[in-house]
This record gives sequence, structure tokens and C-alpha cells, in this order.
Amino acid sequence: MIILGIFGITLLIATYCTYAERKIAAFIQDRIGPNRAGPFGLAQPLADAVKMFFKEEFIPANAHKFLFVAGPSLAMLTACMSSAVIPFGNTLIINGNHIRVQGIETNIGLLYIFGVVALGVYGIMIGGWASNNKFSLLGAIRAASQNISYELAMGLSIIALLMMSGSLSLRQITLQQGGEFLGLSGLDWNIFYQPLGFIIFLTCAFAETNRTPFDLPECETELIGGYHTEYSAMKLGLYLFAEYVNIIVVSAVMSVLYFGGFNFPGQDWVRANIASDPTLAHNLVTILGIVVFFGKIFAFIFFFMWVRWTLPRFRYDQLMRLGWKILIPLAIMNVVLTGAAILFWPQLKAMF
Amino acid sequence: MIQNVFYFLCFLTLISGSMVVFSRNPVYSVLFLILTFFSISGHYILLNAQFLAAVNIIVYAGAIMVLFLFVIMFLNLNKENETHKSNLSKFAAVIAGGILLVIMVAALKDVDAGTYKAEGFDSQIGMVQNLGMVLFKNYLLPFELASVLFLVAMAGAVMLGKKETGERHF
Amino acid sequence: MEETYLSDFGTILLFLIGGAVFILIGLGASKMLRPSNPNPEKLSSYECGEEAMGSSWVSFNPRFYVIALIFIIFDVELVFFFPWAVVFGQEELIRATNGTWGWFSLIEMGIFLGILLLGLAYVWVNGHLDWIKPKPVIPQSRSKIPAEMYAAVNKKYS
Amino acid sequence: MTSIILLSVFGIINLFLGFLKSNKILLPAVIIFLAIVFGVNFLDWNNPQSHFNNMLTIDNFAVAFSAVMVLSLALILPFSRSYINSGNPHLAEFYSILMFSLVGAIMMVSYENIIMLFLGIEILSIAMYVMAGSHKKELRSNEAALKYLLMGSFATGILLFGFALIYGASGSFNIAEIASFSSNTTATDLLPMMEIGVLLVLVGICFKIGAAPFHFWTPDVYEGTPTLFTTYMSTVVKTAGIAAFYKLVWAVFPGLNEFWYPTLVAITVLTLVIGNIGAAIQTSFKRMMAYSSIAHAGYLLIALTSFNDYSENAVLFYALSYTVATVAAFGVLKLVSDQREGETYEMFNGLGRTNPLLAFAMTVAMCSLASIPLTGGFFAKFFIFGSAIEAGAVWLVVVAILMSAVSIYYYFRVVMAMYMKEPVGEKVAVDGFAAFMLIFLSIFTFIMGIFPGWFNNWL
Amino acid sequence: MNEIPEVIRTIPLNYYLFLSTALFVIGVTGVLLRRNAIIIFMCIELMLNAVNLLLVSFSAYRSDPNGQVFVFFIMAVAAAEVCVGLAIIVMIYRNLQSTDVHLLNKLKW
Repeated sequence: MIILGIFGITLLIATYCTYAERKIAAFIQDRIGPNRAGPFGLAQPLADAVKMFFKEEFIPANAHKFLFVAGPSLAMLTACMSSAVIPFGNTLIINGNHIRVQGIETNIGLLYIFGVVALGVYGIMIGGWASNNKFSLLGAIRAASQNISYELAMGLSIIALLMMSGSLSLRQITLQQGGEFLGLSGLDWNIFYQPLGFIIFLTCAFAETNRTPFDLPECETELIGGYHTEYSAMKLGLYLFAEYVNIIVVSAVMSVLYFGGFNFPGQDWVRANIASDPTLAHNLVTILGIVVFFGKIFAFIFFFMWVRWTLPRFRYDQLMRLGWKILIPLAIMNVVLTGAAILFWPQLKAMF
Repeated sequence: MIQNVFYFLCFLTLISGSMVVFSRNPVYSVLFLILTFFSISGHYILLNAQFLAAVNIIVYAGAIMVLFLFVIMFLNLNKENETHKSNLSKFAAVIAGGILLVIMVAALKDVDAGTYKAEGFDSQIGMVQNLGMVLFKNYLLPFELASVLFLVAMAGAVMLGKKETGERHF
Repeated sequence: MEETYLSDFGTILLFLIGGAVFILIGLGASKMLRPSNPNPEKLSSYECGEEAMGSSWVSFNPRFYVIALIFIIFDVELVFFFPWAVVFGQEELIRATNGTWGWFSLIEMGIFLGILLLGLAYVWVNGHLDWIKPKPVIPQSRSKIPAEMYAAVNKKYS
Repeated sequence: MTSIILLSVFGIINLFLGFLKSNKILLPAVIIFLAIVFGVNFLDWNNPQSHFNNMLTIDNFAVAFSAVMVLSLALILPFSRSYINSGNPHLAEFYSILMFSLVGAIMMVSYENIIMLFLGIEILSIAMYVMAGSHKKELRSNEAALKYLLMGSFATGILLFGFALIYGASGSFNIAEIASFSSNTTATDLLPMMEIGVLLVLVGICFKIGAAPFHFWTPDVYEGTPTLFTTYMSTVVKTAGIAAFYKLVWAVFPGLNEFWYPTLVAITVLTLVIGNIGAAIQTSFKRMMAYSSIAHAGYLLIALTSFNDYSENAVLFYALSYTVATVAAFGVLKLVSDQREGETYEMFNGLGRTNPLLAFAMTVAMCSLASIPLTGGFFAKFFIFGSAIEAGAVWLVVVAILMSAVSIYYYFRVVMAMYMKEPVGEKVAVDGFAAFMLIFLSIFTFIMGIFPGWFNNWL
Repeated sequence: MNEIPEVIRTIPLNYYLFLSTALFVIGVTGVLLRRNAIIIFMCIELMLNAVNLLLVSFSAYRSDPNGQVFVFFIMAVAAAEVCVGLAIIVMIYRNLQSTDVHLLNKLKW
């Protein structure tokens, strides 16, 4: 049940991301944006879907037929897999059973995410290469190089977080952030301890999802459409869809790791004071938590789109310099600082 | 239920493993090898070696195979341009493999590898905490020396892989 | 330590199957619905309207490849960090060893990290991480009209 | 233990010294580093102790073999002058990778846990794959690297499957525990697994040390690899491999010796025959040396089949004398082939007239390899055969002596060429350091041949 | 709670032994059969994976973590080996424009 729910919601959000992207672009550029299909243009994604189904599509004669289809499928498949371990909410108590609002709770959740993100590059590489188009090949190579470069810094920033949490389970990490901070329960978020790590992770998240300012694999001005130059209709749709699903997953991971996941300030107060029945109170907090979690995800998605219309694209040498010569040393420094801080924590506490 | 999963994974492992060997197109070989890694990761999960399952995906599927794909793209090996061995030597290779299999199985079929011991069984040994403990306490020295290995590999690979000055650019 | 159950991992399979079904429905339905009347022009590779020259499976800049080589090594070193990060902060261990475990593990990782950093420094100084900066070539027009005349015209109408 | 740490640190320092403008400083620096390591190594003499939860044990066996290997590298490097003169941009990497590979070699002779053995083998092998391909523009070198890599990784796979089966049978990677398992063969249920494991490990190691019938990659690889690194391969890599093998069969599988002994004897005889006959029919000097190194691996394997009080010392003495002679031979080859194209016997024609020093050093080396009395090689074989006779393997010694007779033919072909034929080229220029090393190596060979007692009975 | 994984309870260890032996033999056959250096290299990876699977199954059935640590090291070393190996293959290609080992030399194998 919950699995289907998670799946459906992810896809739904991804669909509406396309709408949101246009609306936000329009807002930032002082335009109206899509407004014809349905009220406020809300049926626009539907219209897009219909277009994708009915549009003629062809596979270039020189392309590798099978791999040409396999590319977008792989991209979509890896994107779908990654949302499995994200804890969308705490447990719901129904008839005395604790049900976790999460696809799967594992001991290795973070490693799983890391592994699946690493796989994301196959879809792009294979698709770009199978197209037999010079632009596609260049796009694929750029994407692969960029993804692997930023994966390292991403991993290192996760390490620093892991040293504090001591657990790879995303759920554990979330629950650990439910404590008190500045007198508010549920605000003990990692962002306050790992600001540098968060910035590194955020940058890498942009790069891993190939979003502006890191959209060199598909930048129109240099490479037409990059790895999906030759794609059209449904297969292009799969690529775009995979990109939006990746954005959602990455936003969710960021909320879990750094912004307390489904914890929200004052949750203990809600639990204690609103409803008298403990089961009801628990469920209420959980549902509120889910809402808050999606709120955080939407905030991040908005941020992604905001940045897209704000920052110009990097040049490739700048991109590599940022990844290897700035982010990786910074991330290593962050690991060392975190280690030292953990060891000196009692002394640090005594000082203040 | 789990037995069926096991048999399915065995089947998948062996089939995709054979396809790595018999595929004409190197790109297919790479994809089948990735599939093999996934099915082996599935086995690890069945055996509750979760950490290794994840590492297997990260290191093999996420890094090593990307490099293989990179090289195949770089060298433009999509088409079948392998000169074929004579049928005789192919035949010999297959026969040699078959004989090896028969010998090994014949020798190992009498082995009773034993089974689990219920008392004192720790199903959590494959968890990252336990492995970390063992790795950083008992296997500290190999761990540190592995870094020397990485340094050698990196210095060597970069030296061999880079373009020399004056070399043709392509 | 949280116990985990194997059956949970079946969920990943469900996600995989769900994704596969979604893709199959998408591709299958669009295949049935869409028109298909290809012609050679449509099927040719897109190269901004030019006739495509040769196969596009060309060899690319080896720098990309060197980056991938370096990445593999660092990725494996990174994987070594994960178990360390998990056992590093364990408070019961630190307490059991009277605080020495923390220092011990920090130092042992410090050595590993130090060698990693030296490796990074090595490839950095060697210039393998440098990407050649684009050097814009200012186009030279081969017009017979001398440049001063343009300058004069520009000056006149500016 | 200290030597491993020092070598790693010096290797890294040396890597970064390469960023200096001039690479003149590198060679002296490396020699000094190696001298320090050589000295420090002996601090552990007669002070056996195990380190890091029984990961490795530094006993006299380990110290002695480490010393031989460090010494070999120090003897080889002076012949790298041509790289310095030609301003090779990767010189620092070459030296550092060689030093790192020594770390692996030392791990191989002092391991106490299979993981350490595996890691040691891999550090050494990966370094050698790189060095084999270090002449990037030369197709022969590339070929050698590829072939070495494919065969080496294939051997690693076989070796690892063997280790896995041994682990499955004995339940441990610690060699003491494996030994106690294998000497207690009542656990018959697991015995076939153990035996297959041991067999696969034997095959894997024989691949690595190039013993017949798994030697077929050796000639091509040795021929294609740049001469300096061929020297290293045929001395240090072989010594480390044999020492690790020795420890493996006698410290790990002693209980199973009825099982592996016949196999090992068969491999030994095959190696002796193929190595010597193969060397006799070669036309290229370097290829002959490759087969000769197979043959010498055969002699060393004789010591492995006869485990007794003498065999350890015999292996050590043989390794030392073989190293000294081989370095001298390859050193002359490198100096000559740098200036006269090719690596055939004809290249040495008349060297006795144009370069008496080179010819003399080569003659001494060849005599030692052919085990002529008064040179170290004579006593090396003498000790090996002694230990074999002590173990009762007389027929093995007979085969070995017959094969030694064959070896005189091909070793003296080059001596004949040097003194009997007309010169083919100009005088070969020799730099002072290399000349000094050649004189030193020759004297060393004679000392070993005249006062063998100084180098024997250490262990 | 210390639940023994169901696979360990219901499947004999010998099955894993045979599975990894079969996978290993497939790898060996591939090395002998194919000519393309990259495919040979992939077959070697297949062999290493057979080893890993065997070690993990021994380790899990015996509940002894040493085997899994060894697998961890094998993976690390395999990565380093692949790194050097592919560098060598590309270097050859640059000189030769082919990776077919047969064209490389007069190899007899």
C-alpha cells in the first residue's frame, strides 16, 4: 500500500514539477506562464503527456537500436529505485500496529542512495552513445565525467555527517534530529552542526541532477540537447521525468540529512497538548510530519528552479576546478574538523 | 519463497555470467556484467551481508563498470572487430572449461561444507558496524597498506593514461 | 543496533518492478498510439542541418578518461571511509576504552587520509585536474578594405 | 615493520621530489633512502615479533629476505643513468613505484595472515604491470604490460579461489590456524575442499613466479619490458615469490605434504627442463635470460621440495648469488643495448676488445649463473643440492645437474661472442657509477664463491 | 533478536560452493575463449566475483566476519587493478588503434 503510495506520489510530484518549472520561470521573468489548459493551466502536464504519447518518434538510422531504447529506460529505472529508502514519515499506529511511512527501512539506506545515484550515469552514457551523434556523445561524456567528479565530494560530505550519527539508516538519522535545540523540540537539525557539509552536498546535488548551473551535458547553446539531442516523444519524456524524479529524491535526501526529515519544531508540544489519546496524538504528529516533510521537499524543488533562472552556467574547466580543487579539499577539511570536534565535544561544551 | 528467490538469483547469475562471455558486442558484455553484479548483490542480501551488497554496487557497478564503458566508448568498440580464433581453439577452450568444471565439481561433491551452528550464531556480522569494528581493529595494517596500493595504482595509471606532450590529440 | 529483516529488501524489487511496468506502459502505449512514417531525412543524425560527416563514435579528449581513472581510486578510498565513520563516534566504545578509541581511530584514519591527500596533491601538481581554458580566437576578417576605413566610418556615425 | 613504514614514507617523498626542476638529485636520494632502509631493517634481527594482531611477523627469515631485496633494488638503480640523461619526465614515478613495490615484497616474506600475502602480491604485481609498460611509445613494452597484466590478474583470480576454499575448509586466514587445521587431517569432510584450494594456490603462485607449465608468459614479458625493470622482475619479484612460496608450503600446508609434494616435484622437474632447453635455443640474449630465470626458479623450487635445516639458508644464498649475477648481466646488457640497437648475441661481439670491463663483468656473471667454481653460483647450487640430497631426492639432483650442464652451453655463448668475434661497433660509453657497480658486483660474486661461509647459516 | 537468515537455514552451503565454482569456471572459460583484451578483463572480474561470493557465503554460514573483510579488500584491489589495466589498454590503443590481443603480437595462446 505504502509502496504504491510513495510511487504514485513521486510520479505525481514529478509531473507537476514540469508545471512548476514553467510557472516559476514565468514568475521570475515577469510572465504569466502556462494558463490555457484548465484553471491556471493546471492541466498542462496532462496535455504534455498526451503530446508525448501521440507524437511521432523515430530512431536515427545510424543509432544502435536496442541501446537507444535502453538508455532512457535505465535512467528512469534507477531514478525510481532511489526513493525506496526515504522515510517520509514516522510510524502510523493503525489498530495497534506500527506502520512505517517508508518503502524500506534498512541498515544501509545511505549507502543504497549513494549506490543508486552512482548508477544514474549509465542511462545517460548509454543513451548518448547509442544515438550516434557527436553532440550526444559529447553530452554523455560530459555527464559521466561531471557525475563521477561530484560523487566524491558528495560522499565525503556524507561521511562527515555519518561520523556524528553513527548510523547509515536514514530513519535513525531522522530520529536523531528530533531533540531539542534552542529550547524547541524537533529542531535539533544537522544543518546547525554541518553547515559546510550541507553547502557541499547542495552543490553536488545540483551537479548530480544535471541542473543549472551544472547543466553542461545538455546545454542548448553548446550541444543542442546534449545526450538527448536525438530523442523525442516518450523517450525524451522518460529522460526528463527521470531528471525530475532525481530532483525530488535529492531534495528529500537533503531534508532528511540536514533538515530533520519529518521532524518539525514544537512536535513534542503538539504530541502532549493537542489530543489526549496517545495513539491519536502520535498519528497526528506523524501526519503533520509527513506534511512538513513534503513542505521541505517543495521548498528545495523551488530552490532548484529559482537557481536555474538566477545563476549562469559554468564553463567546463570551471566545473572541474570547482569539483576537484575546491569541493573535495573542503569536504576533507570538513571531515577532519568534524572528527576533532567530536573528540573535543565535552571540552567545547564546558567552554560555553 | 526464499528458496525460489535463491534459485532465481542463481539462474540469473549464471545466465548473465555466460552472456558476458558469449556476447558479440562489448557493450552488451558490460551490461550483462552489471546484471551479474546485481544478482550477486542479491545473494549478499540473502546472506545478510548488507554492507558488502551496497559496496559491491558502489564499487563494481558504480565505478569499475563506468570505467569499462568509458574505455569501450573511447576505443569505439561497438562493432564486432575481434578477429576470431579458429574454431578448434574455441572448441578447446570450451572443453578445457568443461573439464575444469567437471573436475572441480567431482572433487567438491563429496564435501560436506557443513552448515550453520544455531548457538552462537550472529546474523548481524554483515552489518557495517561489525565489519567496521573488525576492519579497524584486527585488520588495521592491511587497511593502511592498502593506501600504498592505491597510491601506486594512481601514480601508475595516471602516468600511463595521460597524453604525452607532442602526442597526437584525439 | 537496529535489526533488519530480509523481506524488506523485497520492497526494492517491487520498486524495480513498478518502474519497469511504468516504462513498459509508457513506451508500449506510445508505440501503439503514435504515427510512424519515417523517411531518410528524418532518420539521419542531427547535425544542425549539415550532412553528418563520418561516424560520430569518435575518440574524445583523453582528459575525461584520466579523470575517470583518478575517480576509481578515490571512490574505493571513499568506501573505506564509510565503516570508519560509523564506528568512529560510537560512545560506548569511547567510554569502554577510556577515550583512547576516538584518538586511535582518528589517527589511523588520519594516516589513510594523509596518503589520500598526498595522492590528490600529486595529481593536482602534475596538472591532471587542470582543464584547458578556452582561448577565444578573435576572428580576423580577410577583407581587402583596410581597418582604418572601418574605424573612420565607426567614428563618423558614433 | 620499520622498513615497511620507511619505504612507504620515502616512496612518497621521492614522488614529490620529482616536481623539482632537475632530476639529478633523484638517484642519490633513492640510494640513500634504500641504504637507510637496509640498515634499519637489521634492527629486527634476532628479535622476532608479530605486529598488529598477528598480521605479520618480522623474524630472521623476513629480515634476511627483505635485506636481499632492498639490496637488489639498490644494485639495480645505478644502471638507470640513461633515464636521467634523457630527462625522462617520469623518473620520480619509476623510482617511487619501485620503492612501493618493495613494500609489497616485504609483506610477502613476512606475512602471518593470508590477507597480507594477497595484498603484498598485489602491490608488487600492480607496480610491475605499470613498470612493464613504462616505455609508453614502445609497442613491445606495451605488449609486455598487457600480457603481464592479463596473466597476472588471471593468476590472482585462481590464487584467490584457492584462498577462498582454504578459508572455507579451515575457517581462518591466520596461517598458524590453517597449519593446525591441515596437520589435523581427520576432518575428512572438508579435506577435498582444502586439497583443491591448495592445488589452486600452487597453480596461482607458479603463474606468478613463472614456473612451468605456467611460464608461457614469461619470455614475452621479460623481453618486452624495459631492461632495467626486467632486472627487477627477475630478481626481486622472483625472490619474493619464492620466499612466500617457501613459507606457504612449509608453514601453512605442512600437514598436507603427501598431497602437494608430488605436484611440486613434477613442477620442479618440468621447470628445470623447459627453462634450460628453452634458453639453449634462443637467439636473443634477453630472451635467453628470461628462460634462464625460469630455470633458476626451478633450482629454487628444489629447495622448496626438500624442507630441512639447510634449505632455508640455501634459498637465501641462492637468491643472493643469483641476484648479484643477474643484475650484473642485465646491467651490461642495458649499457650495451642502449648504444647498439638490438638484444641479440651478436650485439656482444668483440666486447672483450672494445670494453674489457664490461666483458669481464659479464663473464663473471655468466660463470656465476652457470655455477662455475670460485663464483657464488657454484656454492648456491652446492647448498641447494646438499639440502635435496639430505632430503633423499637424489634423482632430482641428477636431473638438475644434467640441466646445469646444458646451461653452460648457452651462458658461454655470450662469452664466446665477446672474446672470439670481431667487434661490431664502437666502444660503449660507461658512466663511472655503473662501472663502479659492475666492479663491485664482480668482486661480490667472487667473495661469495671464495668465502661462502660468510653468507651461509644466517637463519 | 537474532534471526538466522532463511537462506542459511534452508539452503545447504554446498549450493553456494557449486554456484561460485560454476561462475568461476565461466570466467576461466571466457579468459581462454575470447581475444578482446577488455572482454578478457571482464571475465577476470567475473572470476573475482565468484571468489567474493564464495567467501561471503562461508563467512555468513559460519558467522565469521573475517571472510567479509577479505572480500572488502578484494574489491578494493580489483578496483586498483582495473584502473591500471584499463590505462594500459588505452595506452596500447593509442599506439596501435586496436585492442585485439591477437594483433598485438605473435602470441600463441
